Amino acid sequence: CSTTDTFEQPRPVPDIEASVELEPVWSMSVGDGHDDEYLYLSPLNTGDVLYAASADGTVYAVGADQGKVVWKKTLKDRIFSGVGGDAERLYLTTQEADLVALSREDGAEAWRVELPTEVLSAPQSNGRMVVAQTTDGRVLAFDAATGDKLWRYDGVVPVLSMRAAAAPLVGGDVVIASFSNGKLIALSADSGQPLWQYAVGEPQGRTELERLVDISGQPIVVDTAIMAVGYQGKLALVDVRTGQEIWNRKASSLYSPTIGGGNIYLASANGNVVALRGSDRRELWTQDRLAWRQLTQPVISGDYLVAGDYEGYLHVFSREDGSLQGQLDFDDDGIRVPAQRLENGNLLIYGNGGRMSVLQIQPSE
Amino acid sequence: CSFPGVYKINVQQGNIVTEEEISQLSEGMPRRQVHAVLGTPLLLNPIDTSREYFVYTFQRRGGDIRKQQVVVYYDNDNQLARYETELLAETPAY
Amino acid sequence: CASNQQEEVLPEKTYYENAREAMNSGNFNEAEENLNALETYYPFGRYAEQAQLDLIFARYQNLDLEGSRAAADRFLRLNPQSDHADYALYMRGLASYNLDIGLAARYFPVDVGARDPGEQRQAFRDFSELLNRYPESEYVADARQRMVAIRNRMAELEIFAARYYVKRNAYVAANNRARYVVENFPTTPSVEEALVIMAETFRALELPKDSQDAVALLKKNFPDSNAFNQRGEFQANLLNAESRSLSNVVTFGLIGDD
Amino acid sequence: DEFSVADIEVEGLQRVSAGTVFSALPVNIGEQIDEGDLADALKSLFRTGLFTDIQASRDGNVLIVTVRERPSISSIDIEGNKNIETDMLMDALSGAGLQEGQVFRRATLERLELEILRSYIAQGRYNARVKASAEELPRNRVAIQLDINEGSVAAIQHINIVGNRDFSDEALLDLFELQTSSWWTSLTSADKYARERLSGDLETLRSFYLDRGYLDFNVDSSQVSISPDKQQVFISIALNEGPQYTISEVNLRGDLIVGEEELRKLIPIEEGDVFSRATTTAISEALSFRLGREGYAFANVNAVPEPGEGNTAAVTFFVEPGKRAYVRRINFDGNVSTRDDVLRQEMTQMEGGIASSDRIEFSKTRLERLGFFKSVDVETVPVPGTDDLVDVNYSVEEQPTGSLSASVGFSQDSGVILGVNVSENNFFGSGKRVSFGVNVSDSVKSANVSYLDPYYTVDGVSRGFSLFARETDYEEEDISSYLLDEYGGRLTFGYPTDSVTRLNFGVGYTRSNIKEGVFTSQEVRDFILDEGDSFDNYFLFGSWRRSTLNRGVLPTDGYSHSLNLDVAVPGSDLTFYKATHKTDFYFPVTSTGSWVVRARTELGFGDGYGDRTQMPFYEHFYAGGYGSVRGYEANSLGARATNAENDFSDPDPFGGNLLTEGSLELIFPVPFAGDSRTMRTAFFMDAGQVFDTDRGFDPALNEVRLSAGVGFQWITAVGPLAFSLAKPLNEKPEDETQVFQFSLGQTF
Amino acid sequence: CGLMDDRSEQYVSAQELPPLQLPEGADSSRISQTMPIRDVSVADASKFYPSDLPEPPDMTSEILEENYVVEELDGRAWLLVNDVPGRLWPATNAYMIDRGLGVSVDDPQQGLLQSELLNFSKRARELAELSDDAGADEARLVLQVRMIPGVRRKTTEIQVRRLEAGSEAGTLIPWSQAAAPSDEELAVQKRVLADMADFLKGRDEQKSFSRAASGIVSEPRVKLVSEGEQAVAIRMDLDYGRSWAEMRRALSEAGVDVVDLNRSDGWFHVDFRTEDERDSGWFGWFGDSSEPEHTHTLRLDEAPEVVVVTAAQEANFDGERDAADLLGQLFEYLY
Repeated sequence: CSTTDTFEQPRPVPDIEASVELEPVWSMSVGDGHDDEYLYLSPLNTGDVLYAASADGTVYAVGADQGKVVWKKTLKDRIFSGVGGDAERLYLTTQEADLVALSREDGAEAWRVELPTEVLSAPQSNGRMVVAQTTDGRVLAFDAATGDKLWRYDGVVPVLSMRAAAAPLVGGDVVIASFSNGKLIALSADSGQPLWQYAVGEPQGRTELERLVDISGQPIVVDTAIMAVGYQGKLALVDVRTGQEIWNRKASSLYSPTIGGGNIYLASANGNVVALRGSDRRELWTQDRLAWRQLTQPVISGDYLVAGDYEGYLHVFSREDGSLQGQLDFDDDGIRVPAQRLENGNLLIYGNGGRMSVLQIQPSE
Repeated sequence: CSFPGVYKINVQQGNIVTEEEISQLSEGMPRRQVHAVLGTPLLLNPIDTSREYFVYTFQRRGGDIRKQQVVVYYDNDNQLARYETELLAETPAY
Repeated sequence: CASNQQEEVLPEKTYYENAREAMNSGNFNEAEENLNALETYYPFGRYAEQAQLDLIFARYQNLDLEGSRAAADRFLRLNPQSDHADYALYMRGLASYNLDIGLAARYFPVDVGARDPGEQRQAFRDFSELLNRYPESEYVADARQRMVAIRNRMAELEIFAARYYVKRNAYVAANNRARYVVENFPTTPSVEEALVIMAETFRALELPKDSQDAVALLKKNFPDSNAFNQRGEFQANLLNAESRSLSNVVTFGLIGDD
Repeated sequence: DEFSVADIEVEGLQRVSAGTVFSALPVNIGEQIDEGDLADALKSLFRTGLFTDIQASRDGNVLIVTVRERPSISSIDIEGNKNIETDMLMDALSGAGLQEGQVFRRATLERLELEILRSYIAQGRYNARVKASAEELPRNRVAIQLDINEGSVAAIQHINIVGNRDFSDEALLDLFELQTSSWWTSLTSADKYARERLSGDLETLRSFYLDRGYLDFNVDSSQVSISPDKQQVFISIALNEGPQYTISEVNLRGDLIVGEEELRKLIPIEEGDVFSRATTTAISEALSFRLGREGYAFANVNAVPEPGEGNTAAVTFFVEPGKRAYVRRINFDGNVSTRDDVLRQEMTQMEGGIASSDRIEFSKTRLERLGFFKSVDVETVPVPGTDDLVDVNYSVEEQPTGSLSASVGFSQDSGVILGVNVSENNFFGSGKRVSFGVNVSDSVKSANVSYLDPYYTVDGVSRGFSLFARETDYEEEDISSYLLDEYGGRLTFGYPTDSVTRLNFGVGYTRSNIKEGVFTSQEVRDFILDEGDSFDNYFLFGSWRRSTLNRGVLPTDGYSHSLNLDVAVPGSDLTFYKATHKTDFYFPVTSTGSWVVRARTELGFGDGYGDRTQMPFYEHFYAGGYGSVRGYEANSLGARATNAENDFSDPDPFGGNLLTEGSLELIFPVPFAGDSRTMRTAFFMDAGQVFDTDRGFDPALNEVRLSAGVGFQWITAVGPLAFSLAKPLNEKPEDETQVFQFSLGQTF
Repeated sequence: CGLMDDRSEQYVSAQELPPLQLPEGADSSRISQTMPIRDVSVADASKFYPSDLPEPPDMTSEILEENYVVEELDGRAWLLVNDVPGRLWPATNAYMIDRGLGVSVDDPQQGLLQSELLNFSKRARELAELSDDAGADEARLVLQVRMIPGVRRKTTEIQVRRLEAGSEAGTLIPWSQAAAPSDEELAVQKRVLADMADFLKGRDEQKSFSRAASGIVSEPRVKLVSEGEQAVAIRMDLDYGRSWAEMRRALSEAGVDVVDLNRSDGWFHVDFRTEDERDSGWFGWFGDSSEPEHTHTLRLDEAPEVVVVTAAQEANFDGERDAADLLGQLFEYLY
């Protein structure tokens, strides 16, 4: 008889003998976190101060090392995107599609401007201008100080896209926008004119589902190139000036890759964590005991990797062979925001239910 | 009050043709154009297509029937030869 | 999962003989079951064509006219060159012919003529296909006679409406209905009454020439119609304005007419 | 190398006949052929499409053609489909030529897999899987197997509307058919995303704004995204309201036929009103309908807003009357058992005359009022080849009126009712309505014959008579115990005084006699002492009835209002009169007529005159029970009769000469997709009482009994079935109440 | 009674009038037939089915018990095959090659096949049952196969014989009716035919057809002769023995009881009553089933090259079925 469950059935959490533990340095709860909304409210790490927001509109500024609250501000509207920022201000978008700039000192609202449609990814700023990318493929740039509209680029998006979006890379003179039609497009920072475009994924297959090729992880900068990965597409390294492909390898992931120690670590869409050798992209190991558990971007901490999953577990992998070394049931609402490495090597984790803590990997006694 | 009579509906039959439309008829007009002016004739003789009747009758509440008649005669190559009219003052539709 | 229990499959010939026996003894349900079994297990066996043909008959006898028609369609599709296609076509027409006549209408004196012919139009089409493709078939005579009956019924329906419009004093409507019969069903018995109605309505509309034309047509084709009196003059008076006054009705026609 | 063909042999045939192959091969015996001719021959044979591959070989001078027939389909079976029924899939299969016995082509199979997949995607089943496989069978046959895994439907997690200033998200989301998931959506599956439903909702959104003057409204984008686990769907809609326009001026252009002043009456909007597309469309329809009455059935009116400055817009109605239209023929279909003239005599639109949309529509209502048809649809179709003739086609769906019905009824008050009633509305094909019936139950034994010619004249003057004999044992109906035998006859006439009102009158004679039962109540015995026990009464009766109900059975709109008076004229043994007044109003709440408020009232009064001071007790009115005040036992209301001396049971009901009764009903859509044309469910509030001024039981408001509850009615083939659950509200101790009541075979 | 008659039979009395005649000068352009009914010259116009439904035609008579039967009559044997010669020609060719007989020459129009010399192939010798110790002067033998259309439609009769090949095997020796085979020869022929039947049965699945052989279908060997619409006789282009045998088979298959027969005088007395006539009212099922009654007589008259079969109804029998019906019914099972 035909089963009606979906083909992508997540595996149960495997039990392991942990060789390491994740010790919390400090913890706090940021309002009620995502408040059951399917959002990616990634906090902003500026080194000594962390800025985190919750869906019901509260924004916190906390000290990175002890978690001491510097200031707390509650906006009157619901927050829809993660927190972007630059030296002066923080930038985030609301459910009614307003782009709001807050001062980093005290969270006072600097300016606010209306966007055409909702923005899921955190607005990015290079200090002079701030760029927001809407879910229906429009890239808008505003003056960071005043919020005046600079330019706008309308991209093409397919009828059905993934509920995930890559924040634009805002450089000095170029903005890299990654779209849900699988294309990376470089726009001139001054005019917003497209400079070059590179297709990370080509839609094929018969149904709209098979044709999904979103790039939903922000590309990472590697010297003068950028590495991007698309869903049901490729992992590619592209020259940032010309858009020429340096190399590519078949892959499918909703989160950006992580590079470290000459290797590339990727959490694939099917839940496998893969390690590739940077030089020739040969596969070093694959960890497949967490199939279809929607793992977030793996983050390097020492000779371990850490990633969260949809049920709110944190998993510690050995960078050597990918074996599962540690596990922590962190937040019952799940983890959707990727972990972030602080300057002191600790890990910042923000669970869907609003629990935010900084953790350290300790060998278990 | 007087005993109310049996309610009978008005019965209208045939084409409504006005003076102004008849004035547009001219000799030699082909049959199709006559129909364009007066409308399609509702009364025909199955075995004599040389004539067409644009008859109009109106019976108010089951009373006697008032009749108006326009007869159009055609020659053998279907062109209007002559027509006769017998018109009523006004021709209500219902 | 749904594992259909394996009923044991009989040889082809046994199914066919059971079906035949059941049909001869009038048990058409059993016949149908056996024929269906034959179809499923031996779709291309030697008895396949014969089974499909018998199925048409069995279902008809089971009063499942819709099913019989479907079986006929299926036979014609699967055996286009069969030399018994005429039987399938004839049965298809027969099923449509009797589809609407409910049981009551067959026995109770319900005037079938005055109703929507419904599926009989389809029956007419089936029978004419039979006549065109298999003129020598033995069913052609019966099919043709039924076509004549259907056509006559269509003409009767027109006359029925014409009679109503005469009563309603809508003489143009009555005339058109009558003319429709003369023009479209010239060889049906209803033409006689149609001509009488046309003559009378033309007279009521004061168009003597056309009334005479209709009478002439009647004289030529129905010389002894009872619309003529002994001296052969046309004297039907269909349009005696039936009095519709209230007083007349109440007093059963004694007191006059307002 | 050339060779002359001595014989042609065909190998590998199964179902295709040899004749077909030989006729398709342009090669004859004795002919010289070479490679070229051979290739063409094979090509033409291939074009027949009957074979998958064809080879030719030579054996001496014999040309041997080996063919492999395309397999034929022997069986098709489908598994795993729940949301699309198997026979819909089978139709799609046969549409694409994949059917038992047909030739099988692999290409059509793949195309079909895609077709079925797409219809699942349209239902929002994004991860559905369809696998079609063809399994080879001996004798070149193929069995087709279609495995479907419908997968689960992505549920809508969140609909985000951006850019709406003047209306809140909640207000707009209420308009949507699609809803976000919640506990009740699992019932209605409104949270299941489907593309058509989204475009339907966007269309509703557009007309919502256009109907409120937002002429420049536009949906900038509607983006749909799905969660990685493919379980949840997110919809984000960006809209741009634009300004709200008000009307600057209204003008009429074109040939107005009936003059501007007449048409202006039909235009309710004027300068300053907020522009609304719905209103302007309605006005255009009203205008063209008005022209339709003048015979311009092809009239066409459209409203064009021209935005001016200051957010105002001028509205211009362009009127094109087109040609005067005439009706050529009126056709009926679906009336397989109802006679043609029973329908035609209801027509107020004539053939061979001006087509009037008014009359065509009114004739449809008159057909519905007959109560013979479940549904009546009308369609005006232009006659090809002419530009001013139309045919009007009425298609009806007949309702079982039971021309021959042996009904087994049961109602609580009179037990099992066995009845054989034959009513044929065109007896012996004559169009007359004749019925005769025999009904036997514990309390009533009756036989009746009635003859009515509804259309004695073409205008509907009716004439008829009826004879009846009835023996009622009121003890059984737990009314005071006596037996009443009555027989008699009536002569009736009637005629319409206008299109909705009828006047009926007639004369009648009834002979009735009373027999005492076991414990006959005091009042009955007194009456018999005063008046004797058998009477000859001559009646004169008249009734006035007006009805604009839109359907003969289970109406949803309009009202019916009737007043009738029965008088036993001087010369009868008992001179008395009896008058009843009934009203029945239906107010549709929703335009579709699914929610309707109904108000029903009934008043009755009877009294003696001349040398009689009161009406005979056996003609009393009764109240209570199904069809009157539900929740109370039948006929149990009102002052009771006083018991005979040795009768210690509780006194019997005795009715009265003054009846006041009424009920208020809220009719709601039949749950579980019942067919609203033959079923009806309603909450009701009944009120009523029967008083008896002759016995000093004068009308008093606090005596009126109330009840409330829910009722269900269903017109079945056997006859109307009805039941009600009622809760008496202010019953008195001596009242006999009954929560559940039902009846089969009586309409109420 | 009249009131309750089954109204669905009224169509029988539906009238069709002659075309409308118009007075001269009248314009007939508007008169047409919207529902034209084709005129059909019908063999027997009276055949209506007002109340009883026509039974479906019975094709089973064409489905023989066995598709391959070796039959013998008057010293001759043949293999009766339930298929058309066009299909059997290639199959028989294949048989001869398969059995090592080979085909030296053939004539598809005549349906004649002649094998290679039998003497030199061991398998051919076995099949044709040539004795092993034959000396050098053994006669040169070939095997001939002849295919003619069977008596029944869509059937074929295959005959075989061994004969002296004379000088070369290459020339086709015409098939003449010269001598009836000796018993021993007949036995060999029957064995070869049985062997051929098995081989043909094996190839039932895939059919191959020869165009030339399809032409073999000559005139049917049994014809129904009728004057006007009535059947009067059946002509059988068969010898008397074969006709007599075929008539016996047809009578038994048609289920007609033979009361008495005489081969030399050439007649059959048969009982050709209908079902209900046969059980003579309700008394019938009391006694034993009624004795077969001699109602009709069939006569076979031998004329040169043909046998004519006529039928006559007994004087004292006034049942429903007449001689013509008998001939028609028998023909159904003959051809």
